[in-house]
Amino acid sequence: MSKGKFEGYGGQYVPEAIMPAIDELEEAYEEYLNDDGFLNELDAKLRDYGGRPTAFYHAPQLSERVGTKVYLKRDELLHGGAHKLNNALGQVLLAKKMGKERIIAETGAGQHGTATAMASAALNMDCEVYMGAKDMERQRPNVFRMRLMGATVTPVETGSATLKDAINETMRDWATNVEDTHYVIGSVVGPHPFPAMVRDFQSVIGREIREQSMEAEGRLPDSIVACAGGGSNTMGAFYEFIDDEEVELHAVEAGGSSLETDDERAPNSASLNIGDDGVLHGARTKILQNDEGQILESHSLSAGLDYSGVGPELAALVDEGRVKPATADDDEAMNAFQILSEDEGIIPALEPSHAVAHVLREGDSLGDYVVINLCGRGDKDLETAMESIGMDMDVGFGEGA
Amino acid sequence: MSKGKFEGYGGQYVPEAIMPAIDELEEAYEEYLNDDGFLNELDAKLRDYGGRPTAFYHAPQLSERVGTKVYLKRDELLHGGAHKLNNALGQVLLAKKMGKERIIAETGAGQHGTATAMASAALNMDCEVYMGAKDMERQRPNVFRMRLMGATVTPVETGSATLKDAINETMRDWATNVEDTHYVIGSVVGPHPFPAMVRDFQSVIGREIREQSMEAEGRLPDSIVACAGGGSNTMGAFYEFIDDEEVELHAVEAGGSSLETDDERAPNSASLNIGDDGVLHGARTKILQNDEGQILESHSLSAGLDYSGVGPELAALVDEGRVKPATADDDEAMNAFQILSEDEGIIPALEPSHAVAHVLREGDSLGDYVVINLCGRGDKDLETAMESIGMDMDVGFGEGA
Amino acid sequence: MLELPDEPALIPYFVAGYPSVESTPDAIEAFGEGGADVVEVGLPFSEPIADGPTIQNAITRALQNGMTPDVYFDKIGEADVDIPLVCMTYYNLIMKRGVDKFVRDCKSVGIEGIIVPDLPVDESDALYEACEEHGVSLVFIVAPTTTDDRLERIMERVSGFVYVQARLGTTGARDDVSGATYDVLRRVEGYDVPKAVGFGVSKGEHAREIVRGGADAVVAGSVFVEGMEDGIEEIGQKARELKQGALEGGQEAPKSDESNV
Amino acid sequence: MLELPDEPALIPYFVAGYPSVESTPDAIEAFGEGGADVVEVGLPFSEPIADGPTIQNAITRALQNGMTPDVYFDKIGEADVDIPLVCMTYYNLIMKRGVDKFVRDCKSVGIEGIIVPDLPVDESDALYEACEEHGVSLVFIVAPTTTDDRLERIMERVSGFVYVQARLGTTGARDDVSGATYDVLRRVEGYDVPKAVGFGVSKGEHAREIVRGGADAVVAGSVFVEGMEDGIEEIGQKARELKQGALEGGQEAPKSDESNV
Ligand SMILES: Cc1ncc(COP(=O)(O)O)c(C=O)c1O
Ligand SMILES: Cc1ncc(COP(=O)(O)O)c(C=O)c1O
Repeated sequence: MSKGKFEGYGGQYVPEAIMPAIDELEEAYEEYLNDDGFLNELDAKLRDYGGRPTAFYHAPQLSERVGTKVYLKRDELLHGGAHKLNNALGQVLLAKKMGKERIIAETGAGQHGTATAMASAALNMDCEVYMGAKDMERQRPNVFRMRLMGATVTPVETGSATLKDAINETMRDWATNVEDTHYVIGSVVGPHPFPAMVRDFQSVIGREIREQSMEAEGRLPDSIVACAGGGSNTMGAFYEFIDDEEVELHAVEAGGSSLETDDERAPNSASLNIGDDGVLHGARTKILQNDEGQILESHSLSAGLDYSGVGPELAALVDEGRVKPATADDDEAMNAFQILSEDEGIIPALEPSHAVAHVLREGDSLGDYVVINLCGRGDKDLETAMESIGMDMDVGFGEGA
Repeated sequence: MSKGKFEGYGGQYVPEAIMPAIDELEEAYEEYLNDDGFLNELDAKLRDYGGRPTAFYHAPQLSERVGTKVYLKRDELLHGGAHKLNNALGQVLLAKKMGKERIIAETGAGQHGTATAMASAALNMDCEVYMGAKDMERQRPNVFRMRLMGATVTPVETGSATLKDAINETMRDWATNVEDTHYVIGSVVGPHPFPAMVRDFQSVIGREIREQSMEAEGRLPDSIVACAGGGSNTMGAFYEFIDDEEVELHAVEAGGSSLETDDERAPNSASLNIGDDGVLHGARTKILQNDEGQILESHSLSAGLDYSGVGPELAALVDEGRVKPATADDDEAMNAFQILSEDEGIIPALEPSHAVAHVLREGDSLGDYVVINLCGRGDKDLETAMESIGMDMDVGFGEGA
Repeated sequence: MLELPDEPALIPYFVAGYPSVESTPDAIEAFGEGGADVVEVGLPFSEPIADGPTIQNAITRALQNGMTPDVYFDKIGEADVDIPLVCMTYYNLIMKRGVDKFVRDCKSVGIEGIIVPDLPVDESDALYEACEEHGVSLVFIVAPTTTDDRLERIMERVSGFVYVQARLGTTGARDDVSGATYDVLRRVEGYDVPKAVGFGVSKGEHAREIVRGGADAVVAGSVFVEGMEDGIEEIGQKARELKQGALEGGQEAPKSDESNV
Repeated sequence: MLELPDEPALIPYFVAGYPSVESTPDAIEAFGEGGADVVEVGLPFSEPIADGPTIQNAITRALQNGMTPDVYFDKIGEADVDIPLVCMTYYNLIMKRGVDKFVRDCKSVGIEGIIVPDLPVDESDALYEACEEHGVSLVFIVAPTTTDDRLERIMERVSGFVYVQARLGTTGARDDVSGATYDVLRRVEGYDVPKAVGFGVSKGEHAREIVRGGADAVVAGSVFVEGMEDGIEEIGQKARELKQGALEGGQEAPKSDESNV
């Protein structure tokens, strides 16, 4: 009876109370994802509200630096500043069709919460976002954005008071209010049908890449490179190309400060690279855990990658060898952040900066023509960058450059 | 011999040293604005780099609130978060064609400086941005953004150390380095050919509105509403419709805290509404000045509207009655900022919040079908909004909503 | 395999390792002395998505205290009680240890049943087989939202007792008995397996109402975990109160033969 | 109309109202005593785009001191000098007062020339006409970048003297004489109007070089404005130094008839 498996990964490891809602969701998702009315409505929202299709940009300076032709898929231009809205719009619209009255979501840095608050406002649904109390302190502007858009942002004080705990708490809310509430999971994680559904909502990225690539270069890229936290931008960019064996798919995780873990924490978020088989947040997948099966606290400079699990389908694709896992560490990512800003006048989020770093490192071994999925903009990361880049850039403030 | 006049407004009131460069610029602009190669190159950059065309969104909740059909022209989705890039890309590309080696620009809040730094990075040109030292203090993230993108940001300590003084200083740099340097003016102000050229580069907004309007509604809107600081988004949205007399054009200025001025300061930026004929920054136009002709310091909650002059062509269009001038004060703008955020999940910049406020106030007297030019996003204004909206929204932080 | 007594049973729950690792066997014994018929011993997992704040906090503390699966089995082995024990934990700990080994380890320390709140019947093949093989009961939860066909499938696999979730939401002591409790009890009453009601039970009065409503046992957790800081005697007393309530409820209840029509 | 003397002339500039409103007529007189042939009196405008830091700051202070066009004409009227005065200001102040009235007011207080750094010849119709009508000279600036056809047009309208901008940039004291100075002087030497060189002149030595290079006069501003804080005597002395330099330059220069070939 077990459903939604990808080579053994995936499944539905959730409390019984939620199972019926998940079954209902699965039915609705299968119905609507084949329903032209729904798809047209979603496409129209993605276009008129979200700003799709997003641009496809040949980055001349970066290409010259890397020594190969590099294109950027510009999902950072999507409304809200990241690919997250693709999924949030899809799920909130689906929930509305299902007759749900209330939307809940977890958020770490606030990106998915913001996207969900946006989609909920646009579609006129009530929205509550759970966020670790510690994350709320660190991300006041995003908390404010969500509240401006009418969402209730509820602090989670348990555990480490960060993303993991916010997910747990949102699961609890869902288990309590499952009848009228839909939980918008923010990545290709969680119990089936979420990994497949979120992938489907995000796969508009890859479909656009195909079309734009054929138009711009008359062929498919040699490599597509995307960062992987939960893996939604990754699967969104890759899914369309799974059967095009000639297109290499590189998933770049956060190497953090080191790939060495101890018994309680991983100073990285590299579950595809160093995680092993386990069950987290409703799905079997590769996770960062200790020998006993306790989940390790992950770490990354980039809040959006800072997660101990990864999408089950991505885990399967890595095992199959179809997707190549890689990491970029904090320093490489920060360096790539600066390089792309200076070379092209595009300040990337720290998450896709990991993908950029991978391309800077691997160069033309990725082929003659590489696409980076630039899934978010860096405005949210300016504080972090100011602290990290520090005085060099800062010294001039107020006294000329 | 006087050139670039709009019913007497406009002209070229600049030091002799600059005149030859201006003549050269005018020639180049006239040549390239009729050059398909240039236009195609610019169009490609606007599309692939900037993200044009921007979306055209029927805002359902706002429409219901206003009682008339309201569409938003989504230039806030443009790369950089405001319409400013349309102009910066155009001018930097033109300068490059002209063989200039160096780009300079003034900036107030940092929006135009950021757009110019972006365009310069994208087109691989050196860039120096002058910014009032006081503005630099207030806008650290934008200063950092510009520096990240490789621009030199130079503080201006003279006068009030704000936008006006930055413009003066940039003019001085230009007068000194005019031979290899192009000054990218950020709005439809300054000496001819800037007002016409910036208008032309921005008028892609109106062309898209026409096309999208015909597609969405099969007709032109009854009114187009845009905020006016210098007036570049305004002219960009309006220009295409000047001859369509049935389309009302509303330019909404910052009413600030009051429309009453004294001898030294205007607590508003309403030059179209209460300014009178004068010469400022190279052009004859409506300006905020005292009885002796000294320029008044303008004020607005929104840094981008905080300017004592306005584009000469807009001044002429107001005199002719083609464009209707209006104001929205600080409180109305902040209120509109919140309403649009909550209704649609779109956080506008404070500048176009003035346009939204006008529509909220005027309602269906604007007709059955209204387009607001949403020329910038509000991320840059979150601090200001947090301070202004204050405790109501803030009280929940860290303790639940 | 797990067997409940004939009289209305009390099944207290607590978190191994809280308030201390050493107190774990003592707590089991205290429950036994307080009249518990089965003790559910929680093996703490870092992501307790089905638990409310009280138990979450206890779990966090237990982990900080050094509670691990190895220590868990050791400490349970030290407890000197006759009543059967049940292990409650999340699936990742079972998977990581190896499903078969986990069940064997349970068996070896006197654990006769396992409850896994994040393992719905659909994903239970491996654990079900191991439990069958080693003679350990696999307890499933039935929720107010459980559909008829799911109920059917659950009932095919459940053994020891079926855990009737009294309300939507998470574990945690509540002030009343949810109306949903009786609905669920009615839906399971035709199945030939003991029914234990949990989620929110905190008073003798609750226990009485629940048993009167058709349950064979009550499960209470948060209320004991809350009392745990105050010392082991406290929980013995609370156990007596709940057991007493259950017994009273049993006397007032219609005979199960009658209700089984 | 403005006339320069036959000998090499000194034209100092200062900002009316700086360091104080009251010092304005005194400064004019001090310049006269120091050997100035013409005094350029700046009427401060809030946006001095053609001026460097020294003069900008003086302008800001003068405005704070309450200098206005009305006060300007009053104070200039109080000065007791025989030498001609020139008004230097930005166009908005002229426009706001009314071009004709502004020129009349100049004339009435002994101002015989007007320089407007943000008014290129192309925009000068109104002011040119008023100046012609009231017999006031309109001085234009010629820059190193000025093209031949622009030069032609400027020279058609210029009177009193042509202001030769010694270098690109803004006003401000500099340490040397720009090579551009001589290029521009050469280009204007064929025109029958006195040539005054300004922008950066700060020393007697500069004045000497410039006049030797063909100029009929030197204009110096920032160096005087800088000295102004130290008192009126200072500026008299600086004026004497510059005038002396100019005279020496005149003796060393090739005769203007010769250079006029
Ligand atoms: C810009 C950006 N990229 C990537 C991620 C990581 O999510 P995913 O791996 O699901 O794409 C996030 C998460 O917030 C994000 O904001
Ligand atoms: C978002 C936005 N809107 C409007 C303006 C005002 O400029 P303009 O009136 O030229 O459109 C600015 C200036 O920075 C801006 O950033």
